[in-house]
Amino acid sequence: MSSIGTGYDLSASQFSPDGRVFQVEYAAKAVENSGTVIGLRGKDGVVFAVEKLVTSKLYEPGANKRIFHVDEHVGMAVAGLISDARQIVETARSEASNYRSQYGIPVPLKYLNERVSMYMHAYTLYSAVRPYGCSVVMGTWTEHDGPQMYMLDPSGVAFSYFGCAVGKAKQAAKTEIEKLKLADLTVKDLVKEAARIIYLVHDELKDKQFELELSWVSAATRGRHEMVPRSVAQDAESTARQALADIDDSDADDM
Amino acid sequence: MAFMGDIMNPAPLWQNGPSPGAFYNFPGNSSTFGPGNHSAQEFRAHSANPITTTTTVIGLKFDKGIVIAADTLGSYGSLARFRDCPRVMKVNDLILLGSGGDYADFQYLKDIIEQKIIDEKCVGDGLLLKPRSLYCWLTRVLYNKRSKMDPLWNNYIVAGIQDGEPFLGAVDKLGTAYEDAAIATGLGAYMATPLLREAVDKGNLDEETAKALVRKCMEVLFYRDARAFQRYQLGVVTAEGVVIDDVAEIKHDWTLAHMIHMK
Amino acid sequence: MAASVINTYADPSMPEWLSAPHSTGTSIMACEFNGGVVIGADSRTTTGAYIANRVTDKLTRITDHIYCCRSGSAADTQAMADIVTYHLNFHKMELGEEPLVQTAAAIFRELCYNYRDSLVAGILVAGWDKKKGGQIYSVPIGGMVQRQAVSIGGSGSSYVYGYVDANFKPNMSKEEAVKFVTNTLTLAMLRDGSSGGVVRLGVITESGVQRSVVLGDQLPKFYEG
Amino acid sequence: MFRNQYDSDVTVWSPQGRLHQVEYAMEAVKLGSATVGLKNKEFAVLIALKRAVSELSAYQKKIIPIDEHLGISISGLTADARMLSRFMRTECLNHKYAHDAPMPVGRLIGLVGNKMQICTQRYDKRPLGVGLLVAGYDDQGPHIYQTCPSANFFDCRAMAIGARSQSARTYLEKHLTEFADCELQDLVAHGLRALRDTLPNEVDLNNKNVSIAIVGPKTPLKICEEAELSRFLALVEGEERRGGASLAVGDILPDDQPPRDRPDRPDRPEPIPALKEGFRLKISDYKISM
Repeated sequence: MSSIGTGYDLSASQFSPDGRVFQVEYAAKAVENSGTVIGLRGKDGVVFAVEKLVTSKLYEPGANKRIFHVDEHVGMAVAGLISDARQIVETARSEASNYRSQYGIPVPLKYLNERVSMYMHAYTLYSAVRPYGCSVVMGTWTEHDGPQMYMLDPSGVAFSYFGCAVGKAKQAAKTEIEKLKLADLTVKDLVKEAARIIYLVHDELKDKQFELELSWVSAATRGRHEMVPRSVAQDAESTARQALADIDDSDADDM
Repeated sequence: MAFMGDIMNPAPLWQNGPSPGAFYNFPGNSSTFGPGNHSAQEFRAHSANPITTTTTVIGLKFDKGIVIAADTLGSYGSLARFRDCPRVMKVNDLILLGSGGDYADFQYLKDIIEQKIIDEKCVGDGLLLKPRSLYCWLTRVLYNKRSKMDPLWNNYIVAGIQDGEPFLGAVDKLGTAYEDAAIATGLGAYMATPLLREAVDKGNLDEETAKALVRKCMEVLFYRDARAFQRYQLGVVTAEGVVIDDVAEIKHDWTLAHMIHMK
Repeated sequence: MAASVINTYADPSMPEWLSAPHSTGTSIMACEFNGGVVIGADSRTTTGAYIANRVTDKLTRITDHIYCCRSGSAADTQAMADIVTYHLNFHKMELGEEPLVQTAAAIFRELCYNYRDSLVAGILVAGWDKKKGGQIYSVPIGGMVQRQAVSIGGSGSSYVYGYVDANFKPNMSKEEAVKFVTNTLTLAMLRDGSSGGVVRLGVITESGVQRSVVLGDQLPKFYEG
Repeated sequence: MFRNQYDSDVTVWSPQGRLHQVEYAMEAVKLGSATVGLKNKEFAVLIALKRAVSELSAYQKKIIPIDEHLGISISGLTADARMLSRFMRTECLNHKYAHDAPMPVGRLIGLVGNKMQICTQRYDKRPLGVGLLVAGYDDQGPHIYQTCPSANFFDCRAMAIGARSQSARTYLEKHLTEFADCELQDLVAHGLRALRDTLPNEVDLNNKNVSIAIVGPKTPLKICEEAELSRFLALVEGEERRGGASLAVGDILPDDQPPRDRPDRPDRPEPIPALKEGFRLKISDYKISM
């Protein structure tokens, strides 16, 4: 980044001479420092997995979550500054709630995504505020439209995905996701894959402790976004650990 | 028309204190605290009467829970217009809510309560709204609305399990609230309450007896309330959760007619 | 001005029928059948006893697949239909697909409920969408909403509840439904002085709407003794 | 003037994706004296070390009662804490007015977090320079929460914040498994030991410079007064102390902040809590902290 220090990168309301808005790019950096978040959209639903880095033993295990419910049928996994992300969650919740009260039906994800992206984008336009330091992934499943998933950037840009990853190890995670035949997999399979990927991309040297958070929304949950039940999650985690151990073994053999 | 501003903005409860309902962001409140700046133009003649109405709702406490019942008729004056107006509502695993009176107002409040429950599920801390909390909240909402001369034209019965114990309370359109072991609104207050109280006073009501008694009351009301209907909902809340039965039909008995000698 | 409104309600010497809510001079109906819905209405608009328009169209387009049958004040219901149309067009743009009938009904309900003390409007929202097929929602004065398989409204409806209850069958064919609606409206128009003229019809299916009219002299004949 | 060009406003992201103003606000928490919070299966306890600004002043209050079921202990800018406590009190009262039940602790903290976030994102505001430990009791049992100026908050089993609180955290981590099942007395004793570890060798806890708050089932928040304080203090009196305060002040990082070096501040003295009777520091030593 050659423009660092030239003074064109101090405000979201200022372009650099080569046409970039650096403040937005810097905000995206904050996201890249966070634990990895992946979203997988399969045949019958969407699965979220989060590598929640635990910075102190004193925290209550399982608390301080990074996966949120936005409405009964919509889940949101977040990467980046958690306090910023909570505002996005709040915004999404009130959008979903307003839609329900106005139209009497659950908000379509497409519409919700549009509204939340607009909100995030608004924070990239003015010098008086800073862009949000978080990316969020939203997912749902409905009888009519099947599974859907969107990922939103600090820039306010959002795309629909089959599989997406964001955070520290997004590159490695993406490579793994690309190997999956997502359209053929059910959420039951996806939970295992998601757990495996998170365990695989976790950097034990840099970040010691982490908790795996898993949630899904699918035909089997009747379109409700839920945390993956403990037994299923534990199953997926032990499979993931086993897979990791196998890789280590084979590495050792190669030597 | 200065006096109308006063109607819209009730006077503070004490000097420089809050006005009724200023504490909390209740539905139908403007979000601002204290006296607002409503102009006279904003004033509307508020609901002078209910339109599509429903009649009695009954609630009865038994040893381990509460049973409540209400028929499904929405009357338009004396016209039996809508025959499928369910008004016994599951709020969550702890609460059943029954409503009588204006059906549009009930639908309005039902949407808000449902959103309240969704909000709570979204928080995801596993805490459930308790019946006493809903009862209190309803009292505030109804009292607030009536203070703005725009009452919700309903009677509500809140039934539920509060910290393991059965809870039964009623709130009317003015925000008057009371708890009792047996509650019936509308014409039922005159005809069902005595039957229910009699059973309550005897004590030791179990679920089956309570249900049978409530069914009996629905039958009596069907005979004697001109706005009653033969199809009704019956719901039970216990520590095990909330069950609302499929719409049941009253079996009427007209053999009494033979007692009258026809000339 | 507002004071007079209050006094209407406060004055105990006023006869009740003056201040009572009323749907003025209309017979409207909507009925589900196996491929969609049939909607129908009479065509009379009255000012007191005078017929201001004898060929009114009370079936109003909201979107290509959603119509409403209007009863009550013409000004109120026209304004509401325009507002809902605006809303749904906007919503369609945002959503990129056809709005649901339920959505239309929810907006009508919202208007009806929030302004229940100033609007005189009883509306049937009927249409077809790909989620639930043909649907009818009744939004009467007071602002409630109820889905119904068959629904009637307006002052004429009071005379034909019995006919509807006796003759409605679920899953009728289109022809049966059209005949049923025409008969019902004819009967209502015969007994309600504020309804009359022609029967205007609309058949809404997946392929859109098909409008037709049965002229006053071609209506089915019933006992007129 | 500035340490770098990206640390002037809270609305400016650094090229590394950091918010320096927020990080500096986090430093303010370390200027306050230490406070410890911990819980067993039934009770949540706050223990705070109080300072007196001068010989003529009273000891600064560290624990603020919010509601019958909830209290906070503060470290950092007291005035900012007062603003937050007022907000929390209002929310608790409103909740009680509308729902006839005490505000669930976690939900209150959620509101506080969202309120604090607003001022980390606007040019015309600054982050609140205060950290809170919240002890509360609700239907789900006792809670200890920690809130930060970054608007982040954590549900904790035990926690310590404030000057030299790392030593206390070390103690808490070491004994973490014992807390859940121990008696209330022992819990308080653990808290006192943790707090004592933040003190320099020549200073000890006494019933003037310690505050204890307890909340639990059928136990409305109680802030212990002198007699009871002395009883608790007696629990740990005369024990051998673990090598005094370590000088490490490194605070825990929120997990969404990149690792960074501890900002060195040779120009700023470590704030030292009020000392034993008859020995106080000069006011000038305190000009930066509260």
